[in-house]
Amino acid sequence: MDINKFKEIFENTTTIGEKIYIENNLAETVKFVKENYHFDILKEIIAVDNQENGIELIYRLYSAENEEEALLATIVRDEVESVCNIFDSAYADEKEIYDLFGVRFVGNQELKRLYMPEDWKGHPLRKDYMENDERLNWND
Amino acid sequence: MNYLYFLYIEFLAKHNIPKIFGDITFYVIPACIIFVALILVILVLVLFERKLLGWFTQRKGPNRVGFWGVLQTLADAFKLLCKENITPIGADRAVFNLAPIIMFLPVLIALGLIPFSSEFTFMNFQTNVLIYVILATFPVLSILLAGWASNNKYSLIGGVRNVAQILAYELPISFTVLSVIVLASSMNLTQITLAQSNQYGVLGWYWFPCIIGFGLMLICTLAELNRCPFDLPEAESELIAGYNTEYSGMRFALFYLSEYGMLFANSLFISVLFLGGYLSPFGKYLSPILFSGPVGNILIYFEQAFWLFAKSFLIIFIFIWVRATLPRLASFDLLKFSWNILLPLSIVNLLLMSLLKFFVGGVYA
Amino acid sequence: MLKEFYYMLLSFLTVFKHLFKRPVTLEYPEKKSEVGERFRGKPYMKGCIKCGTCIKVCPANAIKIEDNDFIFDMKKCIFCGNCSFYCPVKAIKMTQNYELATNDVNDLKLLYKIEGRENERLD
Amino acid sequence: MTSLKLNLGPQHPSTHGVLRLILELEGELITRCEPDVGYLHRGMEKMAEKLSYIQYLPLVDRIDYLAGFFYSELLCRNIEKALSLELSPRVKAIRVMLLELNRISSHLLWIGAFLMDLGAVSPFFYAFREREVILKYFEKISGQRMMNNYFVFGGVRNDIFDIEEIERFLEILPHKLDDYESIITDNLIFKKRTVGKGVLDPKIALNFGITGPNLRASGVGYDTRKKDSLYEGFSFSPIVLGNQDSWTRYKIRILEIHESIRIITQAIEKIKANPELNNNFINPLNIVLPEGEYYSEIEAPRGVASCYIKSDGKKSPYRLKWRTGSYYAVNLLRKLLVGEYLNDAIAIAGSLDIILPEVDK
Repeated sequence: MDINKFKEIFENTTTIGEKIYIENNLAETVKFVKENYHFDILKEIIAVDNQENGIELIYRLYSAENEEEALLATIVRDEVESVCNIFDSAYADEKEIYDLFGVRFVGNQELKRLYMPEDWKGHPLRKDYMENDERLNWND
Repeated sequence: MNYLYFLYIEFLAKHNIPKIFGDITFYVIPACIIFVALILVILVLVLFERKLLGWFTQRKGPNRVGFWGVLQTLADAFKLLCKENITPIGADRAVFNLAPIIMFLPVLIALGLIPFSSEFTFMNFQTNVLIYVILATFPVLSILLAGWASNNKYSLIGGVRNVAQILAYELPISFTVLSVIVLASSMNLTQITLAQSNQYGVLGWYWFPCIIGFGLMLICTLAELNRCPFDLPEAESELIAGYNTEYSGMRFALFYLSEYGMLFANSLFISVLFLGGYLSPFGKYLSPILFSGPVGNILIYFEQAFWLFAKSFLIIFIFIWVRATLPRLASFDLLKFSWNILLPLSIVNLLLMSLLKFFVGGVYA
Repeated sequence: MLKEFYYMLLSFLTVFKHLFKRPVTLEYPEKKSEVGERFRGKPYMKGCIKCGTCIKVCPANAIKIEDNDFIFDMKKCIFCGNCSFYCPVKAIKMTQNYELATNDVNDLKLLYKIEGRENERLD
Repeated sequence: MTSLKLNLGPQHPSTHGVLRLILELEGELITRCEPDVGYLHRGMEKMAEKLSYIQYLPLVDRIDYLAGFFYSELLCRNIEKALSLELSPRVKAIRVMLLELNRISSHLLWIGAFLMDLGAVSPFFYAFREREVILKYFEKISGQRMMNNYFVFGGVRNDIFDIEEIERFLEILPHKLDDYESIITDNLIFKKRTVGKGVLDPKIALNFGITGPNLRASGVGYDTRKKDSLYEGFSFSPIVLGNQDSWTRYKIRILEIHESIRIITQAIEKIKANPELNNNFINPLNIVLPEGEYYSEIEAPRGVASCYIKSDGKKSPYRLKWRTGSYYAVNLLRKLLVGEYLNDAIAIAGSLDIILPEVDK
């Protein structure tokens, strides 16, 4: 999927390497991309916690027909609109990211913790989680 | 039976015990014999099934306890005896304890009906085929009670499924049994066995003329016993153990024993109806030839019993073989299979047998 | 309809065929299944130079070196073989012994003496 | 009709691990199914942030203990791509052979478990008899049956030997597969239980992120082995069957085993072609990936598996994420089981080949 074809479609996108950053209206972009460029599989939503500048969500889309892959990324503070009505696989991903990172997905009704028990305090995969627990620092 | 009865009364008279006492106690002895025989056979049967299933899947089967795994079932029974009888909270206590007992009773009575040899039948009145068919449906009641009483969703589903299944499979059984009664023109099991001893030998038994009935009977008995292709009520992979999920200790042992007891009783019933009961496949009995004189004709009774047991173990082998091969039927296909295929087939079979009886009656009289 | 009966009969005969094959199972305590010589069982140490590579490489942090005592903590070890593979002098060897069940807990602390080249520095 | 809330699992014989399905039943009809996972969550991704790469490698086999080779290959491929380590042709051939052997053993176990769900007792033991040969071979080569820790960054631990045993096994396997097929494939009861049950429309499958044999059984020919650099020079054709029900999901796995046998025979020729094994190992103590993000992808037996590493130049990764096949298959159960009956539901869930360690990571 060459980048510039995306570019003139979305005006405020900046690209770093392969990823295409999208500031807002993520859901329409994903819906738009899914219908027009038959990206019909959302392989995974990767969440990375870069402490100060928020949590980065990478949406890996793949089209089975023309075997292409597109990476859409957004920087998120703690709330983003959900894509679960576009891709049903996002239900599981969004629950996991909510559970491990605390990002709330607006529009996903069944948003609750996937792995941790309901009353678990804190979000384990964030960088500022239990930093002081020396039990976890094994190797140094 | 009456020959033994006079022998017994005469023996009591010698020790001048009043005759009335003899009458009462006479029927206790065979009851005890049957009970002990049943327990022994069940022990052998459970081991027989586990060993065979092992061999079918290239495994050794139980071989730790006893020389060749022989005492395995005894060890299991003893273990179950020592286990604690847990009653779940909220279970309907009375019904919970009643269910296994109801399940075990019909097995004992059913064995009393079967003619083990020409002389030895415990209850030999004229319509014991009918009694047997009624007894065979007792476990449904106990399974439903067990399913309801153990306050567990899985057993409830198991119990309810069993009712639907037995309902669907009792009708073909009664029609097939009817067709055998028509052929043998009598409701008494001993008469049926004797009716099958004609000059054709093995082909004269009712499995050959009534081949459809024989197949139907095998399939429906599998369903009635909740065995392999029809084991919906206690499907391990769905309902864990179905109706006997909450049972442990001696109550579970009762369920387990009565399941194998019914298996043995039903296979005896089929071998009487279709494989000529205690008749020997070679036309005449071997023991008078081997042991001449009085010993010979005592041994005849044991040889007759031996032939009956051999045939029933052949049928049990077929049941275990089916269990090793076939997957389970879904609940819908199970009911459709019975109502759409088995029931009409059994009615057609009844028609055929009555026509056969009417036109070719002489041959099979 | 006939094809169904044929396939049903075929599946019965295939299962029946297995009735006469020798069982493949093995009675464990009497006959043990022999393991290859690369099998990673209980670790054994001889000739350590206290370089500490194994401590850095072990995922479960199961190795401790107090002065002259080389301790495997069997409660943590996952038998991955990293230590024996990356030890520069091949001091750690994984034996073929896989029956490690004990009912006394201090068997699980394997202690090996470090002798011979102990003057090298533990970097 | 009062609806009965039934807990299927977590201790349940047919959920292959600790999956809990909260079902709402009306009679035996399922009206709502909500999977509840997390009973086997070991925090693979959190552990990665604390351990160095060489320490994390042995843990990676535990992500899917039936296909351990695939996940150690994923991690090795990511590191080799980052540090641009070249693999010798013999190492590539060894890796392809062991990956395909692992796929066969995983499919064999699935066939046994699926038949056990449906109630047939004997195919389970026959499938395990074959699988035992493969596991014995893994043990001889790598030292452990399942947690083999055999692939290392830049090559394999030590050389492979005794390939004749595998060749003998590959001759026997097709006959044994015909044995299973004669017991199962056209069996009337098996067909009644699986044909037309659990129909997975390609659109729904793609929407739910289903990949691997389940997707190929619904007619979409997506097989990452075609674009995989490891599988260059191997001629194979991904199997795509069209009619979307459990029976095709069973049939496609049997055909995939035959396909894997062909790939392994080619791999054995390649192994024999170049005898010397030159791994280029690196010092394991300070493996540091240059800053940036690295993806790697592989066709695991249960779907596409991929590993994403974001490194910030330290000894352990800044963020490591796994994508596994069964994770999305469990999510699919929410839609697939609605409107089915209880004993069909177990058969359909079994046909998707869900393994819980993959789901819980």
